[in-house]
Amino acid sequence: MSPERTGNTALAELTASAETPTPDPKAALRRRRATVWAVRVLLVVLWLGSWELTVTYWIDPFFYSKPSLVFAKLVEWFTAGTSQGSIWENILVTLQESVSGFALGALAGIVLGILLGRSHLLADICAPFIKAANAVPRIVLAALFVIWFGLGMSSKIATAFVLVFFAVFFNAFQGAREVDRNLVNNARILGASRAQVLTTIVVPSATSWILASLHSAFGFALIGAVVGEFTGADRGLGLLINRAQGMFDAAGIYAGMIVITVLALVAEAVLTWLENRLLRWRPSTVSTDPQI
Amino acid sequence: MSPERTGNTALAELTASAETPTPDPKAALRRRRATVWAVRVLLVVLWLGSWELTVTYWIDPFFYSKPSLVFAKLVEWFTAGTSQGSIWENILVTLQESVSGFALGALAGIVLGILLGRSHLLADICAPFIKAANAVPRIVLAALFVIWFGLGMSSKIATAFVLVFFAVFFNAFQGAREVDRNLVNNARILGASRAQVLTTIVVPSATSWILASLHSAFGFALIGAVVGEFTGADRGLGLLINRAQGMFDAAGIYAGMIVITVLALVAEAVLTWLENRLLRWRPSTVSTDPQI
Amino acid sequence: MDDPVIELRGATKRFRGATGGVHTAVRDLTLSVGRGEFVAVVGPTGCGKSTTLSLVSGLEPPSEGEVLVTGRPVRGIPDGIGYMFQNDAVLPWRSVLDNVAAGPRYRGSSRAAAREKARGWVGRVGLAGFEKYYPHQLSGGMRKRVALAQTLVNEPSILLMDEPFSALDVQTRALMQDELLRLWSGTGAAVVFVTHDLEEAVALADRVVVMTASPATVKASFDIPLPRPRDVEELRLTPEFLDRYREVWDSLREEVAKSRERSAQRVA
Amino acid sequence: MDDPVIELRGATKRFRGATGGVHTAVRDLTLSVGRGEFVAVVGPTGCGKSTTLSLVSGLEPPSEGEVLVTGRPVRGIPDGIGYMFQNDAVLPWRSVLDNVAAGPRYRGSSRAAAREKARGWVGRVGLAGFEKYYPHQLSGGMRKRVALAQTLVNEPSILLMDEPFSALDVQTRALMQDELLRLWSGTGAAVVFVTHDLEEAVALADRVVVMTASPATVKASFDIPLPRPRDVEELRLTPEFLDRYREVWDSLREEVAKSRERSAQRVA
Amino acid sequence: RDSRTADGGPVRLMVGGIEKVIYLPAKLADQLGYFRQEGLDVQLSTEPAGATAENSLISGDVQGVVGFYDHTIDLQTKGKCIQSVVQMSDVPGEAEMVSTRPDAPRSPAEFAGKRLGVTSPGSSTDFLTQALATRNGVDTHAYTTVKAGAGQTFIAALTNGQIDGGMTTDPTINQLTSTGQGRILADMRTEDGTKAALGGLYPSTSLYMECGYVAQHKQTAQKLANALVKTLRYINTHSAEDIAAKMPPDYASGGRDLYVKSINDTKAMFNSDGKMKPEGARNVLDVLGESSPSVRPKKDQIDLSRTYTTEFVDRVAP
Ligand SMILES: Nc1ncnc2c1ncn2[C@@H]1O[C@H](COP(=O)(O)OP(=O)(O)OP(=O)(O)O)[C@@H](O)[C@H]1O
Ligand SMILES: Nc1ncnc2c1ncn2[C@@H]1O[C@H](COP(=O)(O)OP(=O)(O)OP(=O)(O)O)[C@@H](O)[C@H]1O
Ligand SMILES: [Mg+2]
Ligand SMILES: [Mg+2]
Repeated sequence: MSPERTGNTALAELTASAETPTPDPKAALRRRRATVWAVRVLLVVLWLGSWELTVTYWIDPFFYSKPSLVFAKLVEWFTAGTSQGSIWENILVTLQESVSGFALGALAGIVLGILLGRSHLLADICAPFIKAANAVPRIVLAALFVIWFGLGMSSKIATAFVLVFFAVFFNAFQGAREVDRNLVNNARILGASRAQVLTTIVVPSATSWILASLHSAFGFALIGAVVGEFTGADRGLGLLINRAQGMFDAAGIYAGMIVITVLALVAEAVLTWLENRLLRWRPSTVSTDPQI
Repeated sequence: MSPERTGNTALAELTASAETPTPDPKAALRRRRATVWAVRVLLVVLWLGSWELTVTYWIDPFFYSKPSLVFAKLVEWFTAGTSQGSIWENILVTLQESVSGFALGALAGIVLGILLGRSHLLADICAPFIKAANAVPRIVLAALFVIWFGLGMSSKIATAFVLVFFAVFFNAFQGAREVDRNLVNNARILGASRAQVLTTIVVPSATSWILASLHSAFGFALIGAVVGEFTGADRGLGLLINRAQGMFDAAGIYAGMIVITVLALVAEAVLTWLENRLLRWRPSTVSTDPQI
Repeated sequence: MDDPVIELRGATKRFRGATGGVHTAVRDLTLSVGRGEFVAVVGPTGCGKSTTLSLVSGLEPPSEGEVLVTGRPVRGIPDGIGYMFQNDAVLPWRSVLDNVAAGPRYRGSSRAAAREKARGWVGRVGLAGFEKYYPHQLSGGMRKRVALAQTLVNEPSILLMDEPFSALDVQTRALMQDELLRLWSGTGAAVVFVTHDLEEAVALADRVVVMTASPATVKASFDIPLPRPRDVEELRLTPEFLDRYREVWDSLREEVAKSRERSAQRVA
Repeated sequence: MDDPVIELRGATKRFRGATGGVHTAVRDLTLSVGRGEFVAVVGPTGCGKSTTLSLVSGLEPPSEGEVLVTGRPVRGIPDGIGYMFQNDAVLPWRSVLDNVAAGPRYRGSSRAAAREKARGWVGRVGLAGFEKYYPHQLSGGMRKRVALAQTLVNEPSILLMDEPFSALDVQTRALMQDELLRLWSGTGAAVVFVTHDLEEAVALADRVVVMTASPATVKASFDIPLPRPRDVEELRLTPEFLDRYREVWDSLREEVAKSRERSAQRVA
Repeated sequence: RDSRTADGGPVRLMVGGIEKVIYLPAKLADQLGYFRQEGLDVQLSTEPAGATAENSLISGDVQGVVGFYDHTIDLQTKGKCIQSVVQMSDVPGEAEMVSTRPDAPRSPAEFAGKRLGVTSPGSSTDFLTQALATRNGVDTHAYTTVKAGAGQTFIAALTNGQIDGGMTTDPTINQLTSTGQGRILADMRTEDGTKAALGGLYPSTSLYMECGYVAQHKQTAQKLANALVKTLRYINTHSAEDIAAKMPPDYASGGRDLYVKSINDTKAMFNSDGKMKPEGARNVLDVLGESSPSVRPKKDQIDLSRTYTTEFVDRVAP
């Protein structure tokens, strides 16, 4: 065993020195990553290019703006600031609202989802209420929240919360139901209390379910914050977009959307990192997974 | 074998005639269902009662309305109609929008989710775009859709579509990734083509994932339709609520929400029926599943 | 037998079969296992052996009849029970070491103590060096041995084992058998050991129970009065052993033939 | 051997082990299986037998060396291959009948024809009457037999079997063995049969390959020149059989002991 | 998608909040059947935000918008020609409300450091607030603009003290004054009040349409003008009760008295001829030139004559 156990570099070395036609997996990975990025960049360039061209030559930039204008708007925001203060301040406000809403909503969704997922009686009783609540339009709720919680941050957090909560809840619920009964039985036999079954079997089993929902949930949290800001606010990216709408400033609308999108991608990167850490025990599927 | 195989009633009969302390499972089920309904009704009554009482004696019904007023409003809508025509017409419009958005969004989400879930290269390339798109606030999109698709039904369907699509996509994607590799390998050995692996292994495996997302998705479709109607419309439940908001008609707001909620519950019942049919092969977990 | 540790009294277990029918897996089963007794259970495949174990473990309630462990009717999982499933149920997200340490952790040991204990057991089942592997990185036989260590580390006073050694090569199996006997001999634990290997059954057990074809009930019970401690490999060639073996074999063969016949009838 | 159906030439398979290390499961393995040959593979648990089969089946590519099936290097899954996994991989959402019918359906049979064919095989593995059961309603041995029928219904010309009978009782196993031999004898299919049961290996195979402890490579290969057709049960008592058995057993015992020792060293 | 139809087809009108009393003539004309009498098939839709309504106009989904006149000027800076065909009001119909708390501003000169609500940033209420502030020597950066919406959210914000004051319309004004939760600081529902606050008129509620459409569909424009001027005359010759009775019952769902009172208080803002007063248009440009970031740099290039026409209202039979 020991001679083979020389860390991560060993594999590359072994395969490199072997002088067989087997491809070097590290180089393959590098190549692959390069391809992926190239295609991505190409797509973005294509998209922006065709947008710019069509708007310049064919259609009316009044509605569709164009990338160069949007870019100019972004530059203006980040250098000269916006009509409602520094762009960073607005970003910070929206981010604070959505992160809080996300954290609270995800926590509540996970806890409640897992509890109801494991208790059939509770689930039977509560299910219709939760499903009904899920159908309440958030835009109406946002208005109610402004009335209940005021114009401050809390009403936006509440809006983000309800959006995140339901997205996470349904997955946590199903994830808790899908747990392999064999594993639960084994744990019980090994002496696990109910709480221990929950924490050591149900939660890890439901992890991939929960993580899947978290991927969309941060986007929802951002949306919640923006909807809240649309309903009533004094700062934030949502208000910035709303102002642009009011002033027929299409470039401003798109610029605001881009800023929000970038926020979402950053959050996504954090989540992916977390996912890779939490699901380390999985067989890696990169190289040998059958494509489709 | 055959004497025992006398259909569904056999179990009840067998256990009933056995005169042992083992409880009759059918009666137990009935009792259980009765309890569940009793608790549900109790909860609703409690909630409505406390709402009515607090509003009557303590707080201002201006913001919070009260159940009796909401009920009166509902009665009015269903008997006298609304200012924008019969309530049924409005329901039909909203329902049409959300069902179309739901169907299209779910289909697109399932197909794309499964395809990307099974193709790592495609997923790597597309993932950031999809995640970015998911963070675009729907309320802004709704405004854009009105510009792009006009004021008719299609802009509402589009709003419902984007809400549903992402909810379903992320689950279908993860569901396709979580497929047991053993099953895929076995199918390939047995001679399945890629398409067959997809239809006979991946899709059934991902079913519980997809169904979980559909539970929240119809709610989202309704929300999308309502948001679209908020942005601009001449009929629909969203408009009804929007008008109520503008006219200080708290009862109208709540009445509209209740109608939407009931729609969602009906859709939910349909989905649950579908789920039970599709997942018939599962071990039934009602009686012996360890509670938590 | 006075003061049995495990007692099944007319236990019956029915399942909802396919297309709404009722499938009786175990019918009217009466069986007692005394303190410190090692009972091997053999029977045709699909007869109801695993179901019987799940009744004793409290994971499934009987449809009729009574199941008692240490004199009390089984409600939930009785204390001191260890059950090694037919399909290994190791936790995929835990390394070998942490899988084996699960039992002690559940029962309140500190992490360090649990790991220490687990390390010993990982070695004893021949997996030293694989402590940090995840189950998907192990072979079938290795996973089975993780499950074995996971069960034994708890030092159960009632040990239910469902084909524990079936995925092991002859030699490893012999080693594990010896290890099991060595461990068991001191403890006074009651063992119910399901196996398809008659040699194994006769070599290890105080008593071999032969089950009837589905639905299962006890067909016959054979005492194996071979002296202990036993060396499994040597024992195998003694005439006493062969006699016993022949006896059990005849009984079982009859049962299996019956089950075959029935299945053939069903086809017709 | 000229014109081998399966050929491994210096095949090596490495896995990424725990904590980033490299684990070599199979090292420099060279092995040929001829047309119509029945090769049994035995070896200590965890040595790399299943890995070898997955190389032949095309499910895993070798890290080094070459794997050829019917003379061509393996890319993807070779035609005519049947592989019965160590862990049954039956589809939980299909009934027994539809599970067995999967192969013919994939290969283009109509639903009715596939079901008809499947029904015969369900009966042949002794599961008549259970056609409509779902896998979770079956016992371990029954599930194995579903997997067996699933594999055989395709009438593969290369048959890889990984401990196919380990969960069956002695009698059912003997029946299945006879059935397997009967089916195979006519077809000229090449069989690679992994087992831990030496008796089974010697009784069934033309050749028994003993593998070394991990990483696996071929330690020895024993021809079994017993006449065919064989009656497995009778064969077991003939002196030729016992001689062969003893030979293989000695070779294997040495290997297992080595693997043990190494694991003991690792502990120290 | 361009549903611009020939004369005679259905005409789609978008109202920037159909339930708002300031846009009452649109629904009232429909209820009185005046459109039908002109042989028009008018379909009324609603969008809560003025800007979205204009977007629908420009994209051709609707043929006319009932909204604030000032958007025609804003849109001209964006290269769009939109013109007011019927100018139904010379005053905004809005009022700056303040809370009754002691620290609330007592005049626009005290706006500095306060939080002032508007329905939406970039909307007319925003511009009016800015005009009020600048005319009273307060820099627009000295106070905080808060989006408080209208209706309940506005009232909640004011009573909770999250805004010190704000620009809104009826029925919100009446709801606040009747419950004593708010006070009127500047009443722009009347001509006098508007002149006092803004130093001139501020024409607001109007039916505006695309210049090109108007040029091509003179008949339709004329019929619309006929119907709406008739409605204006109706408003001026009838009591609030009568008007309220003509409206769909659920427009009064916030309370019949409140609705009648709101109409009564707002009624005065409507003129009876539908004609734009040129000095009013001039004043709007002055106000926007001070406050709107898009109009300010282009103030001198604006051609006011293209933002409205009296061609059709002049021809309405007396
Ligand atoms: N959940 C279930 N629903 C319906 N039938 C079941 C269920 N579980 C087991 N059975 C049936 O009960 C019978 C006995 O199953 P069991 O697993 O106890 O057999 P076994 O003796 O352990 O067999 P093996 O030796 O193959 O493991 C089988 O015929 C099986 O079909
Ligand atoms: N995916 C993997 N990652 C890392 N190591 C692996 C992986 N798959 C198998 N191994 C290792 O390869 C070795 C051989 O495994 P394999 O399953 O081939 O053994 P086997 O001979 O079939 O054993 P058994 O008789 O127990 O089934 C084992 O030591 C195992 O730990
Ligand atoms: Mg079993
Ligand atoms: Mg193996």
